[in-house]
Amino acid sequence: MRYIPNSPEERAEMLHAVGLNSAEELFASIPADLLLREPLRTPAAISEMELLASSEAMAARNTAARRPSFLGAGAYSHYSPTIVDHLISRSEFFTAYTPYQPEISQGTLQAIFEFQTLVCQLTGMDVANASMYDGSTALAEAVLMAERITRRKKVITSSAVHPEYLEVVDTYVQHYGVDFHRVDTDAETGLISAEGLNSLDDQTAALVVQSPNFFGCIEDVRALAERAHAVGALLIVAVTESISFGLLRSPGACGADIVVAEGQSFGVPVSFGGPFVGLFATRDRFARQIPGRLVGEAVDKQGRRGFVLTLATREQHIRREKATSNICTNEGLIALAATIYLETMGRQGLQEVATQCAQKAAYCARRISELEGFSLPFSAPRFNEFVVRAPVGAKGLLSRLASEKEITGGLALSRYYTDRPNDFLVCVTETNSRQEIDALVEGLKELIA
Amino acid sequence: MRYIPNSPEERAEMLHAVGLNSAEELFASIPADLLLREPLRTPAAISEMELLASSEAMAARNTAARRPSFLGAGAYSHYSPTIVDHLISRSEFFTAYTPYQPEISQGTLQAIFEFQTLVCQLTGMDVANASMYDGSTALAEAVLMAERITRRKKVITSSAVHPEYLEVVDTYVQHYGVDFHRVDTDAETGLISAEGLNSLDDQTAALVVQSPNFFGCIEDVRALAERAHAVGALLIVAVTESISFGLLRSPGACGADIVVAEGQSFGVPVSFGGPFVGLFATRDRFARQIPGRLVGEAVDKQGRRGFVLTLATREQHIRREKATSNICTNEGLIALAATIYLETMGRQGLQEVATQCAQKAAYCARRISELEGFSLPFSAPRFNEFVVRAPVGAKGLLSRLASEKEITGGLALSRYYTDRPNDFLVCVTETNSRQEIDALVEGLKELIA
Amino acid sequence: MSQSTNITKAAPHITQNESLIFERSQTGRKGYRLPPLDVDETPLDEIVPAALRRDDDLAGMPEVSEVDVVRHFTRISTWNYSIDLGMYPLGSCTMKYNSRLNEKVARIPGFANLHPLAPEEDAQGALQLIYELQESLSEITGLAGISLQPAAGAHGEMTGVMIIRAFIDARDGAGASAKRRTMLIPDSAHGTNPASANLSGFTVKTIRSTAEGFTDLDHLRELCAHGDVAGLMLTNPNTLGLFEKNIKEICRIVHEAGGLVYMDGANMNALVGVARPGDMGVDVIHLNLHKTFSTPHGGGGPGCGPCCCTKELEPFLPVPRVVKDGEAFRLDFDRPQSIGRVKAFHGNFGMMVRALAYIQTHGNDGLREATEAAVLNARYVAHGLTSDYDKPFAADPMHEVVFTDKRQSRKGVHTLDIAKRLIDYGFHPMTIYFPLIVQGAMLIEPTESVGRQELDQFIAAMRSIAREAVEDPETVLGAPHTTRIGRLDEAAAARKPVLRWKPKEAASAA
Amino acid sequence: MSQSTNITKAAPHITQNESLIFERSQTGRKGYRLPPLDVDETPLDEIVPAALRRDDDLAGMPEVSEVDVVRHFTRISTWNYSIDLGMYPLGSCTMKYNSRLNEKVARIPGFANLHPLAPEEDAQGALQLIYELQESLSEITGLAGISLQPAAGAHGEMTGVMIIRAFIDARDGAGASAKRRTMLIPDSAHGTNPASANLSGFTVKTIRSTAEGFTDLDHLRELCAHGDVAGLMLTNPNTLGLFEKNIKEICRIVHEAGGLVYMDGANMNALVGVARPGDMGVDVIHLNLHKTFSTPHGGGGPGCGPCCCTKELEPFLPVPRVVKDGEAFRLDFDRPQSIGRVKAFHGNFGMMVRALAYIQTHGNDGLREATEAAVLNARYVAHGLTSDYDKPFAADPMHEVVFTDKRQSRKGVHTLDIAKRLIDYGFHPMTIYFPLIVQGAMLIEPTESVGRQELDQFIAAMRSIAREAVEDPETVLGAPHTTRIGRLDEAAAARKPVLRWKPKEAASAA
Ligand SMILES: Cc1ncc(COP(=O)(O)O)c(C=O)c1O
Ligand SMILES: Cc1ncc(COP(=O)(O)O)c(C=O)c1O
Repeated sequence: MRYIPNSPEERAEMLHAVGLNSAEELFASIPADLLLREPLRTPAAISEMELLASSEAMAARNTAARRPSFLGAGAYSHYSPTIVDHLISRSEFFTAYTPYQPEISQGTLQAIFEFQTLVCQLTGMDVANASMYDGSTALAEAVLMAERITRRKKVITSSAVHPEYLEVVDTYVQHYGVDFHRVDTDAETGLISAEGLNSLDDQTAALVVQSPNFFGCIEDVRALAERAHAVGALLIVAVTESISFGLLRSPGACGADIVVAEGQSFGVPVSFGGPFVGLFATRDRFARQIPGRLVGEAVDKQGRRGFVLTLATREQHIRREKATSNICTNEGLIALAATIYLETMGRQGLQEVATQCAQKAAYCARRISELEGFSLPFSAPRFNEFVVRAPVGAKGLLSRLASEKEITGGLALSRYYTDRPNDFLVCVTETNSRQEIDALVEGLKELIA
Repeated sequence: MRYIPNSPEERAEMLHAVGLNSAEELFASIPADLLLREPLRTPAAISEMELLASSEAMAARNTAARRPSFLGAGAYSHYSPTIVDHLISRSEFFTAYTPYQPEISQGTLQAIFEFQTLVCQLTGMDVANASMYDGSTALAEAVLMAERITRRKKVITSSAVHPEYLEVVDTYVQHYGVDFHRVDTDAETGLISAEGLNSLDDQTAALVVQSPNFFGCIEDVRALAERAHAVGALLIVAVTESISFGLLRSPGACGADIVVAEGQSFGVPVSFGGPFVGLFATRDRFARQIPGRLVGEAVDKQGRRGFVLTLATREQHIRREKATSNICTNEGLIALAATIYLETMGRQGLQEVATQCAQKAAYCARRISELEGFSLPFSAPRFNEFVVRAPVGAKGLLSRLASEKEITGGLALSRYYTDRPNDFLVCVTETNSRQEIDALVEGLKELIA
Repeated sequence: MSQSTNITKAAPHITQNESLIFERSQTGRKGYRLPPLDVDETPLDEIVPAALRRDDDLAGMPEVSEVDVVRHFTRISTWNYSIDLGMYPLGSCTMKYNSRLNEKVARIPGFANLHPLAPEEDAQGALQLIYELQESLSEITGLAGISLQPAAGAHGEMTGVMIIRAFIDARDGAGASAKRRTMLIPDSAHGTNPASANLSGFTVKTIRSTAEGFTDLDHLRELCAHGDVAGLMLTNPNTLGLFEKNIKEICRIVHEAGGLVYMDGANMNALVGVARPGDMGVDVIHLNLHKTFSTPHGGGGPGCGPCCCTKELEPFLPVPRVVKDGEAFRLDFDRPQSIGRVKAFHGNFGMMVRALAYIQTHGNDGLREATEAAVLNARYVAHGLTSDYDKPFAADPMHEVVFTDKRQSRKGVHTLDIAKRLIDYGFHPMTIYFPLIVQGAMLIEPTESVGRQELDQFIAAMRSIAREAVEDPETVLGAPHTTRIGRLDEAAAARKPVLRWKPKEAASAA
Repeated sequence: MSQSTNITKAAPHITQNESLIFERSQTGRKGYRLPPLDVDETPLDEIVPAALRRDDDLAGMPEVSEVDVVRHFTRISTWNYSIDLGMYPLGSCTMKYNSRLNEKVARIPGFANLHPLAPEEDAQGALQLIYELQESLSEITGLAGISLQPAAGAHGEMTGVMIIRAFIDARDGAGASAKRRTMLIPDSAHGTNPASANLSGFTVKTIRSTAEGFTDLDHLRELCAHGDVAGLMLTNPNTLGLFEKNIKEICRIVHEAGGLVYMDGANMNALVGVARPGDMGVDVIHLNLHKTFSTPHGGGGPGCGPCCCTKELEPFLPVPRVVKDGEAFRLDFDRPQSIGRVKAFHGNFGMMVRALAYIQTHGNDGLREATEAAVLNARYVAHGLTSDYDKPFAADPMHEVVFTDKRQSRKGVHTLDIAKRLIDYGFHPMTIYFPLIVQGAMLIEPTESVGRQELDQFIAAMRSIAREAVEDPETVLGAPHTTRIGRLDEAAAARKPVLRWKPKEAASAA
């Protein structure tokens, strides 16, 4: 095997050196009846050339990857500057372990410190961690953290949070005694319903909203924060489309207590759903309740600045079952990619890309809404996603659009909501050219005509 | 412009600092009538996204790049292990300059020293330089070097050397008073003709042969060396398909005095003809006549081993018009790629890839020779290229093969030899699967049927 | 970088002084360019009212050119140790070679640009890949049910432990697991095990290890006697690098007590192709694709922590499952007994691509060869160090070996010092102070990716440090001496944490 | 790496000790795997008789694993300085940022996998790219005829000078150039100029520079008086960084004498978008795409040295030319007056892809902006250093500036020492001892790719060295102190050159 340095001869010599005669003897401590007698029935070894050919062939069967696409709903196709992938491909970054030895890990540590700072700046919060697995698990951890902070058991969530995020929270809280309670979406605005908020009470640990929400509608986060705080609950805000931070008032500025987000939009490929990166930020006073790793500033004996993993007593390797979370491996390299993306785009770039997304989505929404038979059911302002109501079943319509027009037109909401057979969610980003948008509009028109 | 660090504001401040008011004033030393008054009529700036899209579109028009191909003739499609491109993409290598400051260039220098060693090992010679532009210019430099060494003006060359190499030599020697004389190829064997060799005399500086020659035939280099040496001439051997070093007796072992080769086969993409890398090796006694850069071992005050550019007095920056060559920039990074390729393949790998090429070519040649109407005009042993004689014009046949069967079947020799309308040169490498070879054979058969 | 005295006037190399990007930022610098907006512009107020828009102009976000970014990250990258620079003998972490080929495969546009919500018929390649990886992992572990959804080892643990709960409820009736709440975990276990058990609502009870380094069977029997045991979480080979030779007996005891056995598969690099958890009686395990299957650790992640379980437990795996349906592959959401979803979408797909590439390039013989080489390398290091370091357990180690600082500490030189001193010799330290039950533990896992020459260099370095500890302890105590910065004051950093950069004024105001 | 005294016992970092691959090699190690041979095997003797086959089994070629190769090159790479690590102020070399985007574009399979002998109709994209680059370079230089065939600057020079010969023969009759054999070259010129002239059969005569750093017009007139002048090879801005303000007069003089003017375009980074050689009266130039147009220098190459000439000289350019024919692009071989071919195939196409990407991402305004920034940076450095270093020429420099060691050498500190000491401050030294006419020359070209902070650091470092030269010359004379190895004994290396590795026995036998 070409990845194993020692040749068979060298290995024989080494066996000899440790007093063994054969490789089998290395496994003498394993009871004989547990030793495999047959080779594994996994595939035989293939060469680089063959692997590339077979992988290309497999990838070619992912026809959706080749088509213009208007899919969003938690995974967004944004342009990633070439230097992002180039820099994360430096082996000093991607073949390093978690920075437990700060003297020889300052590259990783400083990058995480910058990541934490950027997350704070974007979310408007005081402190951010070194990353969570993704947005959905970050949300689950936020709910658990709210329970720890408030010692209350009821959590109210907008039902317009990403349905898969809600499922993940359901899983995480199932043995935690948390009552995770969904409230309705206003059928007209697409925002969390006013009545739903009435269930906020002094047993409520947290109110959870997503903004822009799953339907693309921008919640009035400031008002929701006030409502939550009025009963002593925390406001948790989830963001799936982090490019929106470039345009929308930050949750922190609106009064959120915990902000979680999916950072995939920051230069990370959609890659069939992962690896992505969860952002997690909160207020200073909750810093010691935060899950996951934190990097902090430190000095050496000569007063030189460096960075270290800190507040480790929150974590499982020290606190074990009393840790704030079980997370260990996080999404370091993806957080690095997001950091490089954000620093490359910079202050102006993030604003420009956010504005382009909003503009293009507005154009697309207007064009579709002008089509005979199509409507936009929700009235609230939106960022770059919006729900379209088709005159026919959305699933069939989109599948014809794919096969006949070679366009992935969006997500049929029936995947998650059986009561929305004709609705689909359209996402537009800076990578969708006007030509693509016009083709989508024309395609819908022709298929319905 | 995003590659220019200083912002317009910073530049204004710097202008001020040096006592200027505007960028125009920077060019005050240029006579006013020479200053451009209009912007250049080159294209306006485009973004990364646009550049990638337009480049992909342009590349897509290179339809030949997508088809199975049997083109060789000086540029060979071999498999390059992934690590080759990954390692040369380390910016420490590709964004470094020529290693004039050895203390901070040891990476490049040590790699070149390894390259020189590998070239010596492959060619069977004593000393090799740090690279030439490509095989063709290396041959031209070899001819000039032979003239310098022997002070004779006549150079005899096999006409079965790559025609473009011969053209390049013609260009280089045109003002050097060298009589560059082509001798025939034996119509039956495909090797340099015995009569041609009779023109060797005591005015002859060198005999030039390529082996395997342009028609794929392996010359009897040892016998040719004897013939050349008998009249006091040097034998210059050119190799265009360097993978052949893995199987064939080295020119050095056969008595060659100067060996030049095209190193592109060693993991370098064909890239429409460049950048490639010229290998140049000779005997110890000619070391000070070698063109181009040389790296040698050295020690510092504490006796630590390092490497430096050496014997620089041969070179233009010291010797100016008396230099052994005008070459300055060479093909450093491509030499590095070849070095990584050779070290990855190693002793066994190079042998195996060479053997596979020879085996596959033998199979292909046999299959084609069995086709009605097709023949192989030359009888000499071959490595991985061979001439096929078709029953019809080769150019038309190959162009039909391309358009109807999506195969690039080889090179119509009419491109270089008007007297060979029906001949084409086929090259087979380890990257051509049996399936591709069979498709080629079937395609030829069907087109002729 | 330490400098000899005659050059203290030299400003250290600029590459050693790279500041935070925020300190490099200059108003007006730009590192990006977008295509011009190509649609008719709508007044921004009509899209998003001003009250919902940012009003801080993203102040504080950096403004730098592309060159600044490239130099910034290239420079700071040189402050990292990495596998490509040398041996990385972190015990329990399996820092093996990360193939460049696998990186290339994961970046094939048909994989990288595939949206997770693409219709199944348009994502057949990805579903097939997941399915094939499931099949291979099933064969490797001897366990029938595989879910690739968990994002890391701890996530896989949580998944597995929740499956145990769900199974107990299904077996013994709803709510049964609320009574069977004890999860047994050896004192040598990794911290994620108790944390994951806790997250799933279990109460952790700790099992002692014997003086020989194995699970204490008597203690296990004792703890199993109360009828409240839901399961056992065991690492095998355990974190001392020893194969739990009584594994079958252990499983029998737990099963008889009505519990299930969870195996932490972080140490599978000792077993692949040699022995299978499924054959040992284990019910559910997780794998770390970012250890055993060489997906790069990335300075902390991402990972992928497949949960693998017996046929019996399969109905409880997270939804959706990827199944084969004739010639096609599809997502199966219809799993009523499932514990639910543990992550949005399908898990860390990019890691799956790499792991399958690992399995395919190794082949079945290569997988075993890697295991043999990994165990041999550990054995070789164990052999090389016993003369100088205390080896607390006599048994032959598998893929990793634990030593202690017992001998050196007599001179005041402790594990931390030895580790830091190893840096001066050019090596990344081993895992230190883990497992917690071994005082001054040094857990060494060379992996198969190290050649004999480098193992010999490592052994020589360790022996040299042992000599230094006697002859010149100060040098060891002050190590590392050859790095850009020395040991950092971690206590002070935790006391008054500075977790983000702030502009000068803001920072001093705070 | 220098180490403070208390740690001399530490073996230097293994990454600092990486040996030659041949010394790492171990029989039986393998770094490759090929697919199995899939055709019926022919007995090898039938393919190639044993007498023509190697009989040395490639002895001595390395045998290593993939991991060995990766670690080997990763480690030795860290011994290099590079643009991505910082400012690289080599005068005459234009070490500007090498865009990653351009690297990516050059690797698009449709470019990288295109065979140079592919039929024209199947290579339209590549031909179009060449054509578009020709057009852009023609606009930038103001010269009508462009050949991209030359592989580097010197190759372009040879091409251009041969064109001059061919033109003279065409103008004055065959053999005329054999009489007009004088090529005038300033004493400040780069060594490739005389070497290229010699290669083309010319006799070089050297023109003096004036004390102000310009071509001496009187001397030029004098040398032009003999009727044997074929041409002049002039660099502009010249190698002192000064624009030859009399360029039009110079061209007039040479033209009147029957000669042609060749301009070495290595310094075009001072002119792009600002002034054009074609407008100055120049007949033929070369460009260095690996300088002005940012294709990476690669540690020595590859380059691309387009030859650009007036309409009048166009018929003499190398064959084949890439021309546009209606909507299609084709190769034109039918150029009877051509000097011939200077390289197989079409030149360094991969570099052309990058250069066109450079032109397109900059746009016409960006090209000028880069020139302005490059000249401004040089001016800023010139301004910052005049107080401490001797600036031999009063005129304002363009994109590079020359200083000397005149003041420092009084204390025995010379240019070489200053350069080596700069390394300790983290910078790559400037070009030294070139141009040859300036004693102790230090030629500094920051390029546009450096920000003000780093320029300030550079100026501070240079000033600090100037102080050290007075206060502590020993420190400067012994520099560098912070590198893996110190100054090497180059004289000894040249006296008894060791140009390749040999096995121990062979080496000692030799
Ligand atoms: C024994 C053991 N178990 C579990 C884990 C947790 O795995 P992960 O970091 O992937 O969550 C680790 C990894 O550090 C480990 O070593
Ligand atoms: C002024 C000048 N002319 C010519 C050259 C030669 O160019 P190349 O190295 O590309 O052959 C150089 C490059 O070093 C140069 O600086």
